[in-house]
Amino acid sequence: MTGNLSTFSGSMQSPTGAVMVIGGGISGMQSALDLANAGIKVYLVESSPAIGGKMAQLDKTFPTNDCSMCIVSPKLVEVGRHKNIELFTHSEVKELTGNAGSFTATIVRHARYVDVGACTGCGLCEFVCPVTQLSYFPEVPAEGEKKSRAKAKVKRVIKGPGLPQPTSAHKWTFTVDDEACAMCGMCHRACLHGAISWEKKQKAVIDQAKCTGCGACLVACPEKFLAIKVADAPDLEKSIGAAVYARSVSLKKEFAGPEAQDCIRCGLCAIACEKVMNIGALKMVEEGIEAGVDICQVCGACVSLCPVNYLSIDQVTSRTPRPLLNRFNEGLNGRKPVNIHYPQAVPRVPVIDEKSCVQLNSGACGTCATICGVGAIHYDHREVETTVDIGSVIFSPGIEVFDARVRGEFGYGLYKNVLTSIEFERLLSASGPTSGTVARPGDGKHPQKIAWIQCVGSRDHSCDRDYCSSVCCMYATKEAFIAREHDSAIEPTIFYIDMRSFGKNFDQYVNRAKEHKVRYVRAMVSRVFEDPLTGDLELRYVDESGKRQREVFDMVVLSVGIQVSQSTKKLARKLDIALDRYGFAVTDCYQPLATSRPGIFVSGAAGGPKDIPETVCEASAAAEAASASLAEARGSLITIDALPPERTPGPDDELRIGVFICHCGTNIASVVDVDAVTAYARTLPGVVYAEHPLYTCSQDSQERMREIIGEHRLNRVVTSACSPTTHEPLFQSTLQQAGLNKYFFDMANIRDQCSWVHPNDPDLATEKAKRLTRMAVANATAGVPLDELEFAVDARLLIVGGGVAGMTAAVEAARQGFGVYLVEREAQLGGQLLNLQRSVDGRKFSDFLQTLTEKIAADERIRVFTSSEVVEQSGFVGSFQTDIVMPSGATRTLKHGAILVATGAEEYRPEIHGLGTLGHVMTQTDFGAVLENGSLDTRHHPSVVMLQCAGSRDEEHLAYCSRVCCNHAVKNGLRFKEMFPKARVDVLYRDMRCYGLGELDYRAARQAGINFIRFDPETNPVTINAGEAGIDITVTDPSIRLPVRLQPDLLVLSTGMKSRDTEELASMLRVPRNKAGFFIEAHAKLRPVDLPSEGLFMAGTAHGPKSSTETIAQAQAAVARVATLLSKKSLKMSGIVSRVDPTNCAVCLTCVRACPYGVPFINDQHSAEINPALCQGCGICVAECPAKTITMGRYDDRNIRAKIESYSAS
Amino acid sequence: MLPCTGRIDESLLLKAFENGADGVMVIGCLEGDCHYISGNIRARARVERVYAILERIKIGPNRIRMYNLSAGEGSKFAAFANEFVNQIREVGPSPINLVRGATKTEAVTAKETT
Amino acid sequence: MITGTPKPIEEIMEMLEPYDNIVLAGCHGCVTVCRVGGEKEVQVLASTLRLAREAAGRTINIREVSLERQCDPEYVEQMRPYVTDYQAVLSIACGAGIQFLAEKFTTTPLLPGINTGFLGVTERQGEWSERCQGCGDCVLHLTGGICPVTRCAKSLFHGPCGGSVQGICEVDKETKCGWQLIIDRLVALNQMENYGKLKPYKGWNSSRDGGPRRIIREDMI
Amino acid sequence: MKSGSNLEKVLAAGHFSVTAECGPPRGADPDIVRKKAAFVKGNVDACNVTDNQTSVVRMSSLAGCLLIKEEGIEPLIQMVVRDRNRIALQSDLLGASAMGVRNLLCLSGDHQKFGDDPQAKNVFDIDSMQLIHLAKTMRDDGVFPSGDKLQGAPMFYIGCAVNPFADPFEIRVPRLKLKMEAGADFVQTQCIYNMEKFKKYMELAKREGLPEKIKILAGVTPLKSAGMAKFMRKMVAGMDIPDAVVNRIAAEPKEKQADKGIEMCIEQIQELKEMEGIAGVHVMAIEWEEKLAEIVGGAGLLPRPVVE
Repeated sequence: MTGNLSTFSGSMQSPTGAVMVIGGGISGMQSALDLANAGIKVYLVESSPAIGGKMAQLDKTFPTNDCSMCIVSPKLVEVGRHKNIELFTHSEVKELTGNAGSFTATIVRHARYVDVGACTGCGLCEFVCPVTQLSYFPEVPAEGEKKSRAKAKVKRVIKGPGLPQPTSAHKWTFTVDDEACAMCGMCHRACLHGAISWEKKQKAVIDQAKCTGCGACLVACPEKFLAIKVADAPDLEKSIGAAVYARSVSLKKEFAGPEAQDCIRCGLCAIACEKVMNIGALKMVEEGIEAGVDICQVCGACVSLCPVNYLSIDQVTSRTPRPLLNRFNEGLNGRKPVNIHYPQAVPRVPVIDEKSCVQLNSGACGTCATICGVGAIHYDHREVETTVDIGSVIFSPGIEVFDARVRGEFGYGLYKNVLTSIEFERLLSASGPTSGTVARPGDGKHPQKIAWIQCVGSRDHSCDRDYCSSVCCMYATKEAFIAREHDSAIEPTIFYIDMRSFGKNFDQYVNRAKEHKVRYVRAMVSRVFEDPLTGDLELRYVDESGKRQREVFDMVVLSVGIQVSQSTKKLARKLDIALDRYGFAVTDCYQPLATSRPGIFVSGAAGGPKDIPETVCEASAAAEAASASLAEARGSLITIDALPPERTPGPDDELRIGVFICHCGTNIASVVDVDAVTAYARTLPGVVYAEHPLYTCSQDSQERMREIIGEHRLNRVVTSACSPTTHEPLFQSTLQQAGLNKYFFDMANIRDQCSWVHPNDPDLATEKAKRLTRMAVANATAGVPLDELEFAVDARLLIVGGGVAGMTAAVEAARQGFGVYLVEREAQLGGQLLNLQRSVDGRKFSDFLQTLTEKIAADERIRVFTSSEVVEQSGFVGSFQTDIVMPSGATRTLKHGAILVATGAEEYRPEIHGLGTLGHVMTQTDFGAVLENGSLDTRHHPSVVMLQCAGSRDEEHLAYCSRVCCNHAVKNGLRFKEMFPKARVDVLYRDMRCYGLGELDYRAARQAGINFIRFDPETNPVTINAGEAGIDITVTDPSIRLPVRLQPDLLVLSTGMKSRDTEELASMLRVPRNKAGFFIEAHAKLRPVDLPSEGLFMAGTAHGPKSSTETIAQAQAAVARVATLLSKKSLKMSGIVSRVDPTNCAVCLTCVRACPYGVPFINDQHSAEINPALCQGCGICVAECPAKTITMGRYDDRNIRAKIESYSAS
Repeated sequence: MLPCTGRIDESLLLKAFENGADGVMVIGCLEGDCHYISGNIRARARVERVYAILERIKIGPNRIRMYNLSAGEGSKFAAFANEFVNQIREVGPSPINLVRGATKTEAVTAKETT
Repeated sequence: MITGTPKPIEEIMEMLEPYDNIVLAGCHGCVTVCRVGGEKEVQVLASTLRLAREAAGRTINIREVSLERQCDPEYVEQMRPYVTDYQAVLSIACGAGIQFLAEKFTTTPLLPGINTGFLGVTERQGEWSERCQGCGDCVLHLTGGICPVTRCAKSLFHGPCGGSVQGICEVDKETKCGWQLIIDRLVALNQMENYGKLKPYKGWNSSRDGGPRRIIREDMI
Repeated sequence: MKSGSNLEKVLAAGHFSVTAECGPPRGADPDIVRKKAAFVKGNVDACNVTDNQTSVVRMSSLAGCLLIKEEGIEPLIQMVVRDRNRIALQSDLLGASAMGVRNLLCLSGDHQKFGDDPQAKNVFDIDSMQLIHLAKTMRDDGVFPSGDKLQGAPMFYIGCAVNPFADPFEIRVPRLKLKMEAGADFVQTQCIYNMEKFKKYMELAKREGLPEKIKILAGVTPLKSAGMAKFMRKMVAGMDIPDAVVNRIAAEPKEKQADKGIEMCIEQIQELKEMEGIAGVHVMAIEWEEKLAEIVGGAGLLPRPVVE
């Protein structure tokens, strides 16, 4: 797989400075952000209606238990708002032509029927849409033949508990239009209250006194006359559908209770069926409602509109209802045809589902279009094709979960209380269908005993899923863990084969889970049986002692593996990239991101199973790989909008505040009296202008806001609308465009924190909105302009450590066009790889190192310092200075903009079992060398025993799992077996952690006759006597449950990886390391190669044990992150930083001691000083300062006081 | 809204009470999960100091409380808010307000962005 | 630095009983550093007092000020223009500062808001400990740089007494035996011969037993 | 003869001396002292009278001394530097000597925190070491420390106390040496239970040649019960009671423990008697004076010798 080597030489004419990223999951988003932030234009193509992917569906994430949505949503927002990322959601790539550097892609935007530009995501359409089912639409009439409405033949009267009680609440007024009345008397017959007087040849007259406003007359009056006129119906001007919805809502407020109630004769069902859905299957009769069950199209409107839950769907039809299920919630709850993918979706724009939308299929209804305040709904949308020119493609469509129905013995799909793990995630999620309560889908009961069955669709040859899905062991542990957090009564049990917690801090996580009463049973479950009465589930399995067991659980969660979807495979064919038999993109272990087609790179699970951090890491790496050859075109296609000069307000300028109170469609306005709030705002001191836009955030409103700021010479702006986290940046940029400092702004959240949480108390909500607005105005009044410090960036990178990570990073950074200083402690580059022999696919590492070394030597942008060490480091992101000592003993100061720590790790060599003293006891690395140099006696076939975890997962040695040993042992074992087919190899292991596609080699090894014997330090320890005489090993083989004695010629120890001595470096760089001495990343999930301090990154085994391939990927990832900094001429710092006023500084050191980032220091003017470039803006020092002489941006005492004092009306 | 509860200090919390608050709830990240490493721990200490002060000057007790939440735990936030408001209803309006003749029970909320 | 601890609020309230209009004066010196008398504490105490007063059904007007130092006449004078507009001054500076104010503003009652502690050092943020009693006759050169007068609960010159157990003083578990410290240090410096000598009776006249002390340095005047 | 006290004589004559102690009452009733004196009489060469022991206020030790003197017991006045400055100390020394008290024990005194007036101000104008020196200069040079001449020098057999078990162990002997040099004629030790450690202490003392220069009276205290042993071990600063000792008395049934305590005390005294460098014992039968005769007798130390 060397297809991409050509592009690595970077020989091509004027590439296109743009990249198409396929897939909007965490992988695609990360790639897109890294590219866009490094000056590359991005087209992000996502097939679903919104970006976010699988991660958005997860509840919490291992091993930190971070809330998944909380950590991903900032990324969603950033991608959504990024000027240089063009989003194509609900879209697909149709075609890709051209070659690396200059492709042309055709992207199809499927019809969404909602204008993404205009829609403000208020979600009103979803509320008013009455449809809840997939209708049985009538055949579209053939050409010419006019369609006629079916007449009901089969009728059923739906009776309630008692006789209908007519209501005249929120009554519409019905009158007869004399002009139109044809005197047919249908209305007279329809009226159940004798309110309509009619004689033959007489026009009907409605006695308003008797009329209850049920609208039976309206329904009855034939279409050709339409003589009944309606008045006093709110929203009727919009549409009859809107009016019906409006009345239904007001009636619901008044009548709805938890229980179904008797019909109140509001008549909305019949009116909706007749006038909105144009079906006419419902009619009001004495005892209740008469349903034409044969003509009912089962749209569900009557049911969803009924204010008293009198109707249920199966009563009104003879057909089987087909409820619309929420895909995002894994079908655990319902949805409407018009549907916003999920609450935090980006773009927060609904899609109208062609299959179920009534308007699109029968032409009826169309209510949503009439209710939309910005006219964003267009039923005439058709799919649109766009072609884009790009230099590279990143293929990250992600994966789907295995279809558990294939493993019939577990009863998924048959037994209600058997769920998949992803379904369980939704159950746990606070924003999920049960809003976080763990309940059985079968009966809503709270389950106590829950079983997780591992490897469903993983490590399973029978269903062609031989690979390991890598994530299930951990997510099952997490789900069990969190389930108990939600409900401590839950007793989780996890049935597993090997516990593959191979990642950083994974083992501790599993141990913590055990402490939290999560039970682990090493057993394969053979079958699940349901008790049809209780819905409980009996599991059958064989325990470790070999006994058959039966155990009953309330709920079973299948830890389904991950797989490549058919559509992804199709797409791959279109893109002409090679996939393996399972559909994972084929890559090269030295170029883990490169696919078979030059210019196309893969990232995330599409290249093989992996968890979030690995995916994020690969995503950055792919961004790097995809952009390296485009470096010369960097910045050619991106847009930077120029801002007008800022107006500098004089000290005694009068206060001129503008206030914008947002309706947010009806989100706010339906509860809060925005007129009142606006009027109130006008009375507030300093307010010279106030208005209430329908949508403050809509394009036109923002344009208007800009004008108003100029017109009214506003010097402060306040908006009372939605969440600042999502919308503040938008409003602030509008201020800047109007030449106003962006900190002359404050925002009150009167939606999420007001109208949404107090829907039933409009008056108090309005008062609260006034208060929030008042406080925001006060805060804006106290506001001062803050300047955002800007400083130049030195476009050079310092790499500490010249192993494979450092070398790869050096080459890639140079390709990206940055200068590189590569500092290596040893005399020779290569690091740990110098001691290793061959890659997984059998190529010699020495060759690979040589190519790298040559590239480094050949590139004048890279300066290498061997036998040199870092001794001093200062400065901050963008401009660091680092002193190194060179072999000559002289120190040299290097200036650079970023630092990459790639100090690596080394093989652990404990003095156990005679290692180091006995010739026939060696480590896997030694063994690799022995296999290479042919020093083995080939005459007889030597027998080998490999001991796994010989030093890892052992408090006395390395407490953690070294991740690579299992694969290393399998690799050496296989190679050994090739050389000596008759030789015996036994591997003594605790858990074989051949994650991902490594499982395939594990399988091959077993087939090759390598014997795997599981031991356990506590319950089944290995006894080893190794001496000059020979090696004598005894252990019990659990598979045969008999003790075995082994006397091999060689004992090979998998000793694991230990961190290098980086204590000094770490303290110099002020970056943390964990107990084991590995560096701690800025965020375990989303910033895997960033160090906590700005401008510092890491790659390779300095971060934790990993394979050479993973190391290469991480090195590329780090370079991508570096590029986001070094590609910029200058960096802007937030204006919200702490500043010390030296006049009152007591030099007491309190701030110096309090700052979690060690930023404040005492300067030579004998005052504390805080470098704004380093300040993180938390404000801890401001609060601690005993002299109150530290201030901070817009969160100063002055501001907070202003808010507190304005809390209660003066 | 503050960048971090680490920003709030005793003088500001007391200001709220001077300003007629019957109760103050401070809501920070989960402990050990602070976006700024240790801000919420410091905030807790300050809240405890103010709690002690209020108790001694016969305004407290139980009028100030620190809660910890992770972002997106909206329902939990609501639960906390209700719990706290009920707690304040129990202890009744602040003596300050009784003196000033005010009676409405409300809680000023210092909330942290996460 | 001079350390101190806040007075119990009840005690301060009692002092303030007669007054409704006071100045609350902080100091930017030692008491800011040891966090009992700086600007922030002025604000916290002022709020606390206003609240306490209102809760008790009375209001109090407090002017919040922080002087650079309350132990220097020039800074103290800064208060003169307005001090007479108030019934009393509550100072949260050290006892020296408070007395100095009292001397300067003869007609205004001065009230202490903190209890002045000792001449001490910062062990860590929020922890201070005593090092010197200002006895006026330093012997640190003989005692390994550790003061027997301050660090020994009995100010012994030939310690330790029988109450020293594993380096802990009999007075309380938290206090190290000063003499154990001295001896450890003398051993480390190998100056034990100093220990073996009988020391002359201490002249306490140079400490406050000689009456209030004064330092006059002609060369500095 | 420095003081001509009986204790000095007995020791000078090379007898194995015995001293005991009796604490004055917390009140003004002299009969309490007299009652205790009755138990002590005839069983000792001198009897310590404590000075507001453990900072608990009691009848002054000088008054106590006079009371037992009336009963025909040779008093040994204890004097602590906690409560009196050098002026008061000097005048009390003169007074005591004038009233015929010839034995003096110079102490620092427990910190007042342990007593019934923990808020009292302590004095510690001079320390015990300096008090020894003060008494010596007055006795031998006949001058006040101020240098003025005394109208009649006080006559004292000057003693000091040591706790061989307090920390740091290595300075215990040097410190005794220092007290000797300051002017101490004899020393009474803290009560001993850990004989091993005490032997070590004596070894060091002998290496310094101290037994020749200062009379060492080993302190013993009979244990009333295992409970008392545990209490003292826990509560009394610098009290070192080996498990062996505790176990031994604890092995007895409750009612027999007192007898066992006495038995053990006697054994101990006999062992001390045989120990080189030990000039006598100081028996502190705390609130158990009635057993004194039984103990001293049991140890074969009765009758007490009379030296002219």
